[in-house]
Amino acid sequence: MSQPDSTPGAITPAPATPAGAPLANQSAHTPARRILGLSPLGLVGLALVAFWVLMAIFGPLLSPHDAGEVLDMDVFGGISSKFWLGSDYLGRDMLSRILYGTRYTIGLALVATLLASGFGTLLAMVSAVSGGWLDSLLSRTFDALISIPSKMFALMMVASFGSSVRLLIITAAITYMPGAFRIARALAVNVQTMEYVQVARARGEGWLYITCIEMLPNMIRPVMSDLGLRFVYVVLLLSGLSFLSLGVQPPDADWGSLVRENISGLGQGAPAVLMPALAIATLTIGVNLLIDNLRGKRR
Amino acid sequence: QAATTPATPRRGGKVKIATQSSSTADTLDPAKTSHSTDYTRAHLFYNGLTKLDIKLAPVMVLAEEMNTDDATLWTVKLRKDVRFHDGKPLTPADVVFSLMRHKDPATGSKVKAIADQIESVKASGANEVQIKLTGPNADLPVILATAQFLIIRDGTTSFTKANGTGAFKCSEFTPGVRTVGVRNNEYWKPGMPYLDEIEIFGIPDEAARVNALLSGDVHWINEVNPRSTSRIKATPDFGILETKSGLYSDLVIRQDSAPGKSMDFTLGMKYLIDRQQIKTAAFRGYAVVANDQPIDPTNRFFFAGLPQRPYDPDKAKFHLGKAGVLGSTPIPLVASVAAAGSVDMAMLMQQSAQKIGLTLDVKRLPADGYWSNQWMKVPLGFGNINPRPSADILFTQFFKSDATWNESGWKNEQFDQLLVQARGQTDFAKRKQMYADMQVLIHEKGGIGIPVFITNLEGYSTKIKGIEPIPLGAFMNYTSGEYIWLSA
Amino acid sequence: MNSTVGRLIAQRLALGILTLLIVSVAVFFITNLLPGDAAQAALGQAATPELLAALRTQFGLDQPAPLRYFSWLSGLLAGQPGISLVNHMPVAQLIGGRLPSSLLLAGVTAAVSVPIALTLGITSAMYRGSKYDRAVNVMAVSMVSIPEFLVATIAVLIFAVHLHWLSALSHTAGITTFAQFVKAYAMPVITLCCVIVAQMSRMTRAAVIDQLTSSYVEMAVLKGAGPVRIVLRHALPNAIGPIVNAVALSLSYLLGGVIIVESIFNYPGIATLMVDAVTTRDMPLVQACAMIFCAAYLMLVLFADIVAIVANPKLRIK
Amino acid sequence: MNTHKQGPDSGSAGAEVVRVSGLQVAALKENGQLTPIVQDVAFNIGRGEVLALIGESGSGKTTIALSLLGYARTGCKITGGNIQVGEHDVLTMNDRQLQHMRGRHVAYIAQSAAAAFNPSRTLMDQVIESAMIHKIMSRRQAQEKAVGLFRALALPDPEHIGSRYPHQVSGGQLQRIMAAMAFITDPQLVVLDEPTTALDVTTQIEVLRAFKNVVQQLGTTAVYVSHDLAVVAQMADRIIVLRDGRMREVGTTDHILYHPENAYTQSLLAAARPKLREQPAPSEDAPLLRISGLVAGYGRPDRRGLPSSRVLDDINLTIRRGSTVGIIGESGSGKTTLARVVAGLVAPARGSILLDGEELPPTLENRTRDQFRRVQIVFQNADTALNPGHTIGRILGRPLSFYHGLDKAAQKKRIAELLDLVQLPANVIDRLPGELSGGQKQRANLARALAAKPDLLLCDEVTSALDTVVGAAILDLLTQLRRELNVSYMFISHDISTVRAICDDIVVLYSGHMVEQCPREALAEAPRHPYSHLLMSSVPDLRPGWLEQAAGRTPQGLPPIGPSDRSIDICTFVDRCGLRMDGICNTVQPPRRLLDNGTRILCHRTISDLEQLQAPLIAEQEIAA
Ligand SMILES: Nc1ncnc2c1ncn2[C@@H]1O[C@H](COP(=O)(O)OP(=O)(O)OP(=O)(O)O)[C@@H](O)[C@H]1O
Ligand SMILES: Nc1ncnc2c1ncn2[C@@H]1O[C@H](COP(=O)(O)OP(=O)(O)OP(=O)(O)O)[C@@H](O)[C@H]1O
Ligand SMILES: [Mg+2]
Ligand SMILES: [Mg+2]
Repeated sequence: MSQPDSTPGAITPAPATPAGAPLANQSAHTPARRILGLSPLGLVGLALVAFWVLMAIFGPLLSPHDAGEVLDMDVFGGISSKFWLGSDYLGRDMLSRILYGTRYTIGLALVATLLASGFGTLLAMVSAVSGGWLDSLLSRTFDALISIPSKMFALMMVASFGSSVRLLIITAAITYMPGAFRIARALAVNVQTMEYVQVARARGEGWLYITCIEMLPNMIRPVMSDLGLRFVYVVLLLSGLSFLSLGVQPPDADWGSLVRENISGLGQGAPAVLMPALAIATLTIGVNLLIDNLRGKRR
Repeated sequence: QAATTPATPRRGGKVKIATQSSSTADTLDPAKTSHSTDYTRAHLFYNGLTKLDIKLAPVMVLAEEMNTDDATLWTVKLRKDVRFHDGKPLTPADVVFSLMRHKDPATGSKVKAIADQIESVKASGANEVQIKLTGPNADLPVILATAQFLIIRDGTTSFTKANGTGAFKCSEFTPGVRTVGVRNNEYWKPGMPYLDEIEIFGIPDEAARVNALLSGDVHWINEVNPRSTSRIKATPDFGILETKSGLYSDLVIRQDSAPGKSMDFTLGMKYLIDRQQIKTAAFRGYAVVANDQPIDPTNRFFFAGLPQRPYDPDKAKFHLGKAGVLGSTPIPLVASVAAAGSVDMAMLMQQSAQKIGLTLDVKRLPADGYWSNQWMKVPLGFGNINPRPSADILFTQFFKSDATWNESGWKNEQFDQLLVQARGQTDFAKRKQMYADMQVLIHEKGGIGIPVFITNLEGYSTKIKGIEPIPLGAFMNYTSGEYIWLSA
Repeated sequence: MNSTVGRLIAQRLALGILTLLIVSVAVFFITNLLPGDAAQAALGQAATPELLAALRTQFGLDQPAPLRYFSWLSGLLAGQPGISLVNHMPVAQLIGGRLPSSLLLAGVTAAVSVPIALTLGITSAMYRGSKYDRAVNVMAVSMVSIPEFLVATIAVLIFAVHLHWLSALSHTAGITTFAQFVKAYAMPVITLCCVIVAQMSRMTRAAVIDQLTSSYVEMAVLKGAGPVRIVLRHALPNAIGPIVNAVALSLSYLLGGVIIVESIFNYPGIATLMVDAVTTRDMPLVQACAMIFCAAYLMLVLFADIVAIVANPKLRIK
Repeated sequence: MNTHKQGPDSGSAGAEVVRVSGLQVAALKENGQLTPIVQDVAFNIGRGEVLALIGESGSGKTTIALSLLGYARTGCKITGGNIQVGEHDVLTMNDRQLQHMRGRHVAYIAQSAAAAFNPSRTLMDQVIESAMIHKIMSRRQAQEKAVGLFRALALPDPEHIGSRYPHQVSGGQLQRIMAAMAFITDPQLVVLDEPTTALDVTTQIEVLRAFKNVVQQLGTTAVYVSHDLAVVAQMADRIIVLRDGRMREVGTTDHILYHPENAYTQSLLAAARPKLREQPAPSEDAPLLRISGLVAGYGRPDRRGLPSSRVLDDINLTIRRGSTVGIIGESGSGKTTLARVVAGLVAPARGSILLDGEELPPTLENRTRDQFRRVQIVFQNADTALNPGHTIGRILGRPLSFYHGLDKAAQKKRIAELLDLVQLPANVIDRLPGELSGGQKQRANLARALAAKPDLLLCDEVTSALDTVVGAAILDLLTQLRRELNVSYMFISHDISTVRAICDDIVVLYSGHMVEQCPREALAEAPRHPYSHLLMSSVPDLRPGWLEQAAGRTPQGLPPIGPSDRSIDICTFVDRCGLRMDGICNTVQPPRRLLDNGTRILCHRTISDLEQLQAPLIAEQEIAA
């Protein structure tokens, strides 16, 4: 018997069903080398993510200059021994700016994602456990929220309350909460029918115990992989907002704003615009690869 | 480097102009025009009584002549044989209507404050009107050259199509999308305009605007970022048009609240401005160092004798120390993209401040609502002042103690008296001296720091001929439509 | 078709209308929280208290918010979504000028992206685990990972500025030939495809694989069916529900989510219209746009639901 | 180690169609290692012969069966050996050649027809698909042939059933249609993989009968995979006993059933006939649980407070202290629901439940912690009943701290005792449920319930998911616990022999109604309710030839009746009852009557009627015993 998957596989597309490869290449299944349970692509993802997380923590210590210091009158400078990643539109050191920006990018996106997934999951469990009108109300409200395009919503929020880091986090969190809610609710409804939950109910446990101790741990894996994807979306949403000048405001800068504020250097191929874009791409690709290979173990 | 003007203009062709802004607020009502796109559009379809030449001196357009004895009562002779696009001739009633409507709040005119100087406008003959002002103002012909005072037909209430006397007829106008004008064959200036058709639309994104120019999709753009100039210059068949003007973004230190109340704080902040750095870093050299007073060197009243205030961290430190703000809690400094270059300036000031132990907390706010809610309300922020046709208008609107837009809340009786005296003064030398005194007052006591006058940068295709920059606004002070032509 | 399908559809429709109502209330009251109003926005630097008051009365902004909401709602129900506060044109006319462009862009993008995405998704599901599958996957991930404004700007630099093949701007007016059409639409469509193809193909792949691991597919293999038959006759018909759903979700992005593409290519779509409306606080217009986005989303989802219902014999046949 | 007899001599008449030798199949584990799951399997099958593969779950039956089609599931790989089917050397064939063989020369019938049919295509489409793929006949011909097969398989409305979708026919019918799908191409070999395991016994017998008919008529060569010896005895000529992927014994059916040599085969046979466990005499004082007039179901309650889908109706039963009441009935009859109602997970719409004479509140919210403690529920599937993220220690510790407030040290001590009680090694305490075998999980599941020190255990199909040998051990454990701890059981199962093995009283449920209630001895004899009779006579006997004889034991065909009056609660079994009477059964509510032997039944038929009509079975059973 194959090991029972610890998660109810309704949402994750491939539950580990033993029914197998219907297509022709069954014999071609070569055992891939796995380290930490990850395929080579997954390892690449892990390395990228780990690199950027380390940069977020230690980046400012490593950075050669202060992020705001104007060092040169030459702008959009190329890669040189003075500016490892070139200089920006004011003649500031791009390497330092990217390193400082790592915190904003990862921090903002991480907090927003955690909020979205955390509250989404919490509400989903409340919704699934309580059922009835509360369930309908929450589901309907989130449906309505999901139908407003995310950038429009962000735009209205920023227009209403001014752009601040706190507001960006709240906006991104609200934008991505409905999706997290939907997925977590489907999971919770599934887990709730599991017999161990019934056993706990029949034992007389309170709903807090049931949701937190019995249900949550068994939803956490798909919720986490969803969280990873959401993180990518938040990074992209924030960079999109930066493009519309609604994102993180100077002198602070996340990578999206770095791309944005230097975009006029693109025509001359300035590293100042390419490097932060590269940073965004590597981070999101890394997260994607990592998640794909966590989830797709048996594919 | 204005394009040289070959002798014979060529007729025909279509020109596309892309401006920096366009929205559903776009309008064909001259009274409501509020930015370069609107002005440019309005000048295609309407004429004013006057216009400004390249030296900012007034030139007659629909007015044949304007006469006055006391600078208070003006007689305007109108040009004959001018027809609106609907075929009706221009009459004094049109002028009366066009000028008087600004005084009605319901019109929502952008120049109501200025128009309130006009006491009445009356027809005084078949082709003559009389304008009576509430007080003397020798600059009336200059004032009437602004876009809002363009002449529309008597009784016009709907502005879905333009009915003016201008060189082009409106063939399409979609707010936020585009405006298309086709040649008005009955235009009263013989042989003009040269173009068959002209199209204006907005491309808010600067990079996109430059790309559109370089890819040949448009012929002329404004608001070019100094950082894009090298790219445009490097591309054959494209040029950069530099127009030095009185445009400036200024540091506004409110004189009526916390740190700004102390004169030492104000002075300290002025010494903290590294004008040279701002000029090179923020504007890539496309700016003229300013001296904390609003009259720019192109203006005939510019006082060259005023000593330049240097960037002096020591003096700044001394004054700010006296004001007691060093090392203490961060002071918020509000900037916005609404005030061009202010964000960069704020960041550069923050860096300078850090060196002397002053912590500036730069807050960048969205352009949205900036003018209503932040500008002139925060203790330390930025403003952005477009060039005004006359020193008087500028001083009256922004520096008089009771001015609507007295940015820093500055109050100076001596200044106010000088301003009123200068209006009635007809002797140029004496007048210039008065303006010089006022400039000194603002320089020393005013609550604003003006780092630089910003050079207007436009990009154009060298196929366009006939360009003569006017140091007030882009696109030849927005009137380019009727003067330019396309080379083969 | 039978009453079950009818009832299911009616139920979805009713829920959709309820959702629209919730959105209209939400949008109205969020926008009411916005600092400043149409009068302030219109006057900008020139605002003085008396001018503001005059304009507010003219716009009807001096009335209480709930009253304004209900008069707007009743107007909407009567097919009159109001008059723009900013330029006094009927909102219907403003939207009418932009919506066709938006729909055209969305339509062209959908027509290009859906076949590509489905092909990629289905083939990579068929050859899952192969080099091809991995290549497609990495490509898809990279495509979604690059901010769209960068993709768009780079495309403009290459194809318009340097090569002069395509137009940097997408004018919708004056297109008469197919070549002009391609010239104008190629770049926005490519950019948008980058955003949505990856999403759709990945979900298609997952949905098809889901079916490919099912017992009846195994059964079909044991009946001697070849790979093509298995995917087309067995897996696909059962994957239609989730695939259509994924497609609908991705396509719903094409109306409201394209601000950046519209602003870079200067495309006169409805997203920029709404951005303008928010900036100028033109409430009737903001409301109308929000309702359109929401309705479009709901319609797509409803359509997906119907397709899923009709494709599923368990629901279709009682 | 056992040697097994193998070779051409053991084959029956006819030339050999299948020759397998040295078959090796390996599975690819997570760590990339290849682990053998089938080793050294070799057998031959003669033309027209039916060979059975038997063994417990995971013994490699399916794996071997699939390898006959040259197929290995994802993660598995055929690593060695030789398979010859007819003229095909299966393991040397490429994908194209395999496609040509599958469905044409070798056909497969899967365990769960419900899953093996494509839900979005019609049955006919799927039945004739292999004929279409291999282009051996025209669509018309194939359809005609399919209709013929439907008829041979005793499917209702054979002309039109093909135009239905899978969800429109019952599980038993679907299984038979799958047989038609296999036979449509007249394959040389048919592989049947547990084709009746998922069915209720009453349905199983019909399907077996249909299969047997067709196999005999067509002279098919077949491999029949099953874990049920009694079923295999009906179908097979020869049997291979498998364990852990190796062959343990091969022989003719008679040989395996009556003269097993291998110890494992013997234990398999022993477990297949569960012995009746000795029961301690239940105490005679006040009943522990009394259920009266219970009505329950799911869905929104209507105006009368009755749920929209009523699952249980008028349930009355009593469980004495220290006794076991068995609940039996087919799938969907409401067994689990009954347990859930007692546990408080489903609120009853009518009726009362008294625990020790004290009313149990209908919903969870109103029950006291002590009431919770006294009633414990043990679910069927230990995989889902144990939280996969919690260790066994944590799972057992929770009720100890929750009900008894034990601290960590006391918990530890008690857990050790509990593990000892259910005969689990002490080292499982730190393991996750996924690291235990099925039988061990079920023991842990039981230990958790016992941790509460309950008075009443609700056991819902606790042995159904287990192999017979392991299941028998659990039954022994339950009997032992009852003796030692004096707990009472409500024992739910769909398997009659299991229920009879350990219960004092038996309740037969049919679509939510108690159709019969009797002491366990009484179930073996007539008179009984017609449904109980059908049930009893559908359980295969462990002897060849039972299937053929079974035909005469239940009434064949249904007596015609007029339209039923659905406005009153008529007998729910009326649609399937061979003893129904027109004018009574379809119009009058059946009476509940008490027979001399303590049986209560819900039926219109008189006792003498029943006795007479059910007599043949008694005679049969006596012969068998
Ligand atoms: N896809 C797979 N990958 C890896 N191992 C597998 C796979 N399928 C089955 N196995 C392993 O192969 C062994 C034999 O499995 P198989 O399905 O043949 O057993 P079975 O006798 O048919 O059992 P059951 O009665 O449960 O159907 C088991 O130990 C099982 O864990
Ligand atoms: N949560 C539920 N909601 C609605 N109907 C349900 C629910 N659970 C069970 N049912 C229905 O109630 C009926 C009885 O179900 P129950 O699980 O009690 O049967 P069972 O006798 O235990 O069957 P099995 O042998 O398959 O376990 C079935 O028709 C089932 O479809
Ligand atoms: Mg099996
Ligand atoms: Mg059950």
